[in-house]
Amino acid sequence: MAGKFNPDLHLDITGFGGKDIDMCMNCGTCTTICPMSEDSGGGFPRRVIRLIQTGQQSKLEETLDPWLCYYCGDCTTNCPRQANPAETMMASRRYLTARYDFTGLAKLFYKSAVAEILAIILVGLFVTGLFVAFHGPMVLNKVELNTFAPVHAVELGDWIMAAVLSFFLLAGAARMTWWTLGRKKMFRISPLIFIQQIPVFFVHLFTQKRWKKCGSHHSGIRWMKHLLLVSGYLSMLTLVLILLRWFQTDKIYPFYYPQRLWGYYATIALLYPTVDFMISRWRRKEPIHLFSEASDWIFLVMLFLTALTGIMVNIFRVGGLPMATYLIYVIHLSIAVPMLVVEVPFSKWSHIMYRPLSIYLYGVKQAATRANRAADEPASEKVAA
Amino acid sequence: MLSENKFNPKILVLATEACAYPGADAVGKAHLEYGANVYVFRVPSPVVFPEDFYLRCYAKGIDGIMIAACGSDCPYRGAYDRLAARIDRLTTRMKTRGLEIQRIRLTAICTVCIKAYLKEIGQLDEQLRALGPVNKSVAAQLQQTARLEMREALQVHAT
Amino acid sequence: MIATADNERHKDAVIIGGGIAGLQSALDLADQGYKVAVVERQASIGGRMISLSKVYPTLDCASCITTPKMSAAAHHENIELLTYTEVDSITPGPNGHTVVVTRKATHVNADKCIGCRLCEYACDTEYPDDFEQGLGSVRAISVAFTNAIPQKAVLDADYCLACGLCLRACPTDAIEFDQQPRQETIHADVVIVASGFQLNALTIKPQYSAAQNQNVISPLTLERLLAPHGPYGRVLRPSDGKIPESIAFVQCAGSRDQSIGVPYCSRVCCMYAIKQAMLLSGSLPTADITIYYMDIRAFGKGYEQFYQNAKAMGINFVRGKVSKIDSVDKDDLLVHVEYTEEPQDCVRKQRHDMVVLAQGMIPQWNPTSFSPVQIGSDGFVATPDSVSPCTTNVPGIFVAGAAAGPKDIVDSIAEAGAAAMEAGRYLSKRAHLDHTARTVALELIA
Amino acid sequence: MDNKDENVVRDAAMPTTPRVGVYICRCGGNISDVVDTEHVAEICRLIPGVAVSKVHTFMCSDPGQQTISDDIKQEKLDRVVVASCSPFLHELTFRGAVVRSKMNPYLYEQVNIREQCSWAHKHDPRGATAKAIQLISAAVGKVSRATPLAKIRLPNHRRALVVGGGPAGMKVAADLAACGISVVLVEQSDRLGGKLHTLNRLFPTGQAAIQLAAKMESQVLADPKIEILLNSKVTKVSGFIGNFEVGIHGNFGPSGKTTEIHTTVGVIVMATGFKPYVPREGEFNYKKHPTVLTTVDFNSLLATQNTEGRTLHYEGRSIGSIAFIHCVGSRQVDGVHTPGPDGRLNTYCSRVCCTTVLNQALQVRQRFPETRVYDLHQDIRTYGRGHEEYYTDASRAGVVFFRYHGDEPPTVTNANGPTSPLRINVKDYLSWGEELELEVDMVVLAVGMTAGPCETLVDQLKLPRGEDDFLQEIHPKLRPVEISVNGVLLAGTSQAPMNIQETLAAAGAAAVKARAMFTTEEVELNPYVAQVDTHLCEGSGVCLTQCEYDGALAMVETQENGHSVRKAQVNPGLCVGCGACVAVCPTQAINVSGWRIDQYDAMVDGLVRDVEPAMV
Repeated sequence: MAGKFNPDLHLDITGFGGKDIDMCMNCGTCTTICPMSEDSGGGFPRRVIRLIQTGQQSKLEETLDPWLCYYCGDCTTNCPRQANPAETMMASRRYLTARYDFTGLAKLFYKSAVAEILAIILVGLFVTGLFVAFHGPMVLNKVELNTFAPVHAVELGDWIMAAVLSFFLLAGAARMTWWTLGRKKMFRISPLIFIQQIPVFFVHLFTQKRWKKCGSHHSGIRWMKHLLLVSGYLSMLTLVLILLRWFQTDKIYPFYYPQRLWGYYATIALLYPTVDFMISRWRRKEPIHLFSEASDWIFLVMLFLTALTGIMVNIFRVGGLPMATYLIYVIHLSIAVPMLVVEVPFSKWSHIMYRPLSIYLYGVKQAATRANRAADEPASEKVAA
Repeated sequence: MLSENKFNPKILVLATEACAYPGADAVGKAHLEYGANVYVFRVPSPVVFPEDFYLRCYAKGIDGIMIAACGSDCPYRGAYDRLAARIDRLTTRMKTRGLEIQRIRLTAICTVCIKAYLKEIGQLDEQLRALGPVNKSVAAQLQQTARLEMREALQVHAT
Repeated sequence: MIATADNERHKDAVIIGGGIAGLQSALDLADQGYKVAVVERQASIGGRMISLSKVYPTLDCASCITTPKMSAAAHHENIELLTYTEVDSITPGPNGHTVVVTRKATHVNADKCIGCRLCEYACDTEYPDDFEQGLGSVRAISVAFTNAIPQKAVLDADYCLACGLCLRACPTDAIEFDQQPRQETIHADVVIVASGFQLNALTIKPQYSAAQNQNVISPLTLERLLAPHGPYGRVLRPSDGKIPESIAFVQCAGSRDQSIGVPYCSRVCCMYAIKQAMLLSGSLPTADITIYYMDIRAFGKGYEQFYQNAKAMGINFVRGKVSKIDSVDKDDLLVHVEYTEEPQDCVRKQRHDMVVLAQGMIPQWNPTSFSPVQIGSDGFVATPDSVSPCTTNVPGIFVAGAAAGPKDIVDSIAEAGAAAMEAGRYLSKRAHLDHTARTVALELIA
Repeated sequence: MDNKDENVVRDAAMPTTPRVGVYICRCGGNISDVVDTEHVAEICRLIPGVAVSKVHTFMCSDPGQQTISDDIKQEKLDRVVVASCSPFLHELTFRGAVVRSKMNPYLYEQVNIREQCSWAHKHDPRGATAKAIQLISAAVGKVSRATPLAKIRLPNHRRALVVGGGPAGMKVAADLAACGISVVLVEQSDRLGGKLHTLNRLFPTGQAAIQLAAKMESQVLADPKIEILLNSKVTKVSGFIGNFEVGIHGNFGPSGKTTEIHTTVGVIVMATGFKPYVPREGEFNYKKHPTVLTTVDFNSLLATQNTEGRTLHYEGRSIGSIAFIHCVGSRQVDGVHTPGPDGRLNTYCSRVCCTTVLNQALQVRQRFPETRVYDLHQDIRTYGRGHEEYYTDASRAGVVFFRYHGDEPPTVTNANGPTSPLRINVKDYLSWGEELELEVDMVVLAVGMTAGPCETLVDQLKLPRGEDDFLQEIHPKLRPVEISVNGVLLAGTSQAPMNIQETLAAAGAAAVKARAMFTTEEVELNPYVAQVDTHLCEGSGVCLTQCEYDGALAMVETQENGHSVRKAQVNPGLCVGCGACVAVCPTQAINVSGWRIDQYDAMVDGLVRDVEPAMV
């Protein structure tokens, strides 16, 4: 099998934030220092670096390796050539996200912060415009949010947005599946295996438990924070997508009522990690936060602002400030919506899908290999006999 | 010990200082082994030995001689050709009186010819074990005639 | 300090360091008729080389190559050896360099000592022997090692209990407890720095567990284990004296690694690892020997053939840098490495009885604080002139051997000869100038 | 035993009662682990003539040598035998030791019981012990018949011949001239500088090679002690240390015509350099495709390419990508590579090519940023100070590396037509042995160094070459710049591949040895030359017919008892001691001093003697 050489690939990855890929001399330190690599079939992260160095684009697209890395940074710390393998893995994830996305928007947003900010502003203005044009009557003597923004209308918007975003995200997931399972070869895998492995996807979607294996002690803490964040936005997703009618009420329930408690929990679970991550990125405390691309900052800032404005809506509502509530509500949605529209399918947030999916696909591949081997064995025994 | 009563030929190696002696050293340096019945003498060039020297060695009980020369790498001009011619005459002489010509062996061993050295030594040792001990008296007689012929040649040369 | 005739001397050249490079420079200068002083901080000349077992690519015993040179230097009429002596300062001046040295107290009168070692046998205070890399022990008073030059006893005051046993044992009353270090001054036209190298710490990469496991050893320790007159007389692993069945050589364990601040190649490690592997497979024929490397740098004359021979002997060469070594079952070691050249399942954890870390070479000596000699970014003496690789920034001060960067014995010896030539040229130019000056002076008088 | 033959054994050399001291070295276990040295010492006392027999752990050490000195004085020894390592290592050491005790150094004999005994018979300790005894017995026989010899002293011409005007030659010439020694520098081309003219920027300093050449040249030209002969060759050389007669052929001198001059020099320095390996036609597509170059070609391309641009240009075309292939003509593998016309495989590493390639690759990347560079190597051998930086910098500059195995070298083919891009197929071991394919516009072959041309001198002086065809030094550590012919020294790449710094260091080391040879008024030579016993010589002249060395042997008329007789006479400066004359002398009147036939006979007697009566 002869691989062809695409000499521009490493430049491409560098465009996605890859650092010092050329410095790697393929000594293998990163591969063996990595606590995940053995579980991932070895050769990781060097395999990714080498594929980039040798310009094997299609093989890079076929690999799941970048998604199996959780960036503990041990490889970068130990690298004798300061080739920064961890950041290369990060950049590969961005690159792959862009490749999975058929629209080309992901690539645009990753490569140009201006484009991403512009897109966010545009969508934000659009949302604001919607409110300006179609908002309900503003009751000013008390807070009546559901009059200003009728819950069924917002819910409808939520659903439309969810459908559109899911479409893009699933399209990316489909491309990822198609490439990583070897394109047409994937039809040779028994459908039973695909079904059997489904629990893996959900376990990893909700727990990210693979992360725990990654790196030294601070990875454990990072995983906890990340888990908190995941629970936060899954909570919020549930609250605004499924339970919005219950969540967005004008009646102020006592503090201990579940919709309020859950909402507060979700807010804290969103605010604490985002603030912590921003500080860490600012101070470059951990290996993972040594290098920050614009897309990283935009994501964190938007998430933070969404959570902040969300809780402010609640504060103003409970505080009985109608005008402030309506205003901050509009601002809240003008931030949350563009964030979701831009981040979920086309940028960093897409990893909420790709990470568990990669583990699922990895599981499928492993199971398929096992099945093949089991099928081959009797045959080889026959030959031997 | 019984095994010691078995015939153990005494082998003399005449090794040139420039090539074969360091070659024999190289065998030891590589920690490769051969029989302890092999004795190496260092010589500037084996061309120095008259025919009767070899015969005298046999007469004294040396069972086989290997001349380890430099071959074409010989640092002395013309020495190797002269040596080869002399060994030719010697073997002819040995043949006439039934002294086995396998007892003399002319080789070229370089400073790094470890394998060649071991091979030559091994073959000579094997042949000598098959032949058994040297016939000392035959050798002694041959040596006497060789010397006499040399003197006679001088008379011819003088006249 | 007032100079007296006793502690001042004039030499053509002072050589700093009595290792193989220093000795070669000294011999080459002395053979040209120059008067030379060799300053050596240890009790014996011979440097690193005398403690090695055998040397590549010829596999001669190191001692057999070093002792003739040591002996020749010791017997040379133009060479004076100042052992157990430290250099305090080097000051260049219009009339040559002033080198101030401290002769450390040996507490033994060198003129009286006959090297019979009776004091050593009598002494009952022992401490770990540096020469044996701490594997053996040495008495508080002893001759440095078997083939040391000079064969004179040295008493180590740090360990001596002043019990007086040696005093009674000495047949020549040579022991002087009250001996004091003394400073001496050497005026010399040239100085050759041949101060050699040391290895960086075995524990420089904590990932290699050298601090936790005794069986992670230095290559110099293995040299002593392999030496026929070494501490055990055979190769045993340090923790429990077991005969190792599986030995790993971890290359670039202290070099070519920016994460520990040594980006350069130490140049000798590949070859000595191959040599040690060959010697090990000779003394332990059934042992598995693996060399983990990144690039095998067998660059010298006959080196490549040496490497190929080792491969043919069955020594395993695995391309991959070891990232981590863990202890397992107390004494054994688990080496984490990627077999980078193998197509599948390349990340492995290999178990070994003993691991040798190819520590990096770093300079032995930093001359900047007491001399104007400059060093390069790697810490070795800087050689600004590419045409003569032995010249330093100071006229009349030259450098030889590993003091100017990692170097093997062959290259050190060649460079030591070159340094002697540069020094010789400098000296003959000075002699010429002196002569001219004298002639001019005479003419003026006339 | 038939040793009564009066023709064979002359007792003249035998002292009335020799007192031989035998010293057996344990070599720290190297010997004593196999040979029972204590037993050997005990048995050797029984050998006739042996007065003292002792064992020491390191005979070569100071105390070991001291033991010999003490015994010579106290035991009144007149002969010494040391049984230790190969005489190549320590014969001189022990000669020195006996000299210090006022004994003639040639009454010393060394027995090799390490390389040729303990190491070679490790699994036969009894055999090795017995062999050691017989060998010592033989040596005692030889040394008992030894006569005191003296070194031959000959006039020393304070003049050096330096062959080769490259950097090594210029350095040696400059060094020697600076020390007041006159030098003849012979260069076959029309200018000094040698291979420096083919180089571009030198690593690790980045200095321009021609600058260095010019600097060194001006130094050499300015020194009146150096006579420079360009366009000339050494055609004839004879003589010996201190007195080499050299014929130099060339078109120098005012007339510009081809002339030959003769001169006498004391020392010859071989600075004959190297030849770059020339790939065979078709090797990596060399000579079959216009853009397959060698590193040598590429150096001149870099040197002449003045314009900085986005890509490199060669013969009118833009070169978008270059692949460098390492180890071309080096590290060759038997059965994989085709031997050269002389049937030789270059199995050695040429030492300089890795850094050369990286130096060139880096220059390309820096000067022509859009020309891509690929590097196909086996191992990157940037061993020297400042060399690893080239590797790191080349990586940083975006050079992409591939690693192949010596037995699976990459292939280079034309992608399409004869002037199309080149296609390289490589089994890349940085990619787990995967077959990769690259298309490039140019391939640069990193050619190694092969032994330089110096046939005349090699043939006439009989200089030994190593397995790699380079001139072979005596010992890389003990005598690194000397060759087995006395008075001939090696400088630079005539000896082995070296970079410029190493070449200059080696040249310095050669110069220092040459200078040391001129510190004495006379040259001292070993006394191993033919010697005529005038009592036995009958003037047959047979010996003369055997001698190959002009002037070494002659028949002279002398007066004996009033008669004029012809006797053979030896010129010790020219006699090489080969012994061709010895074998043919009917009266055994001629012998090589120190290696006499009667001594060999005594050795054979010693070898067959039953020294160990109780054991048999």
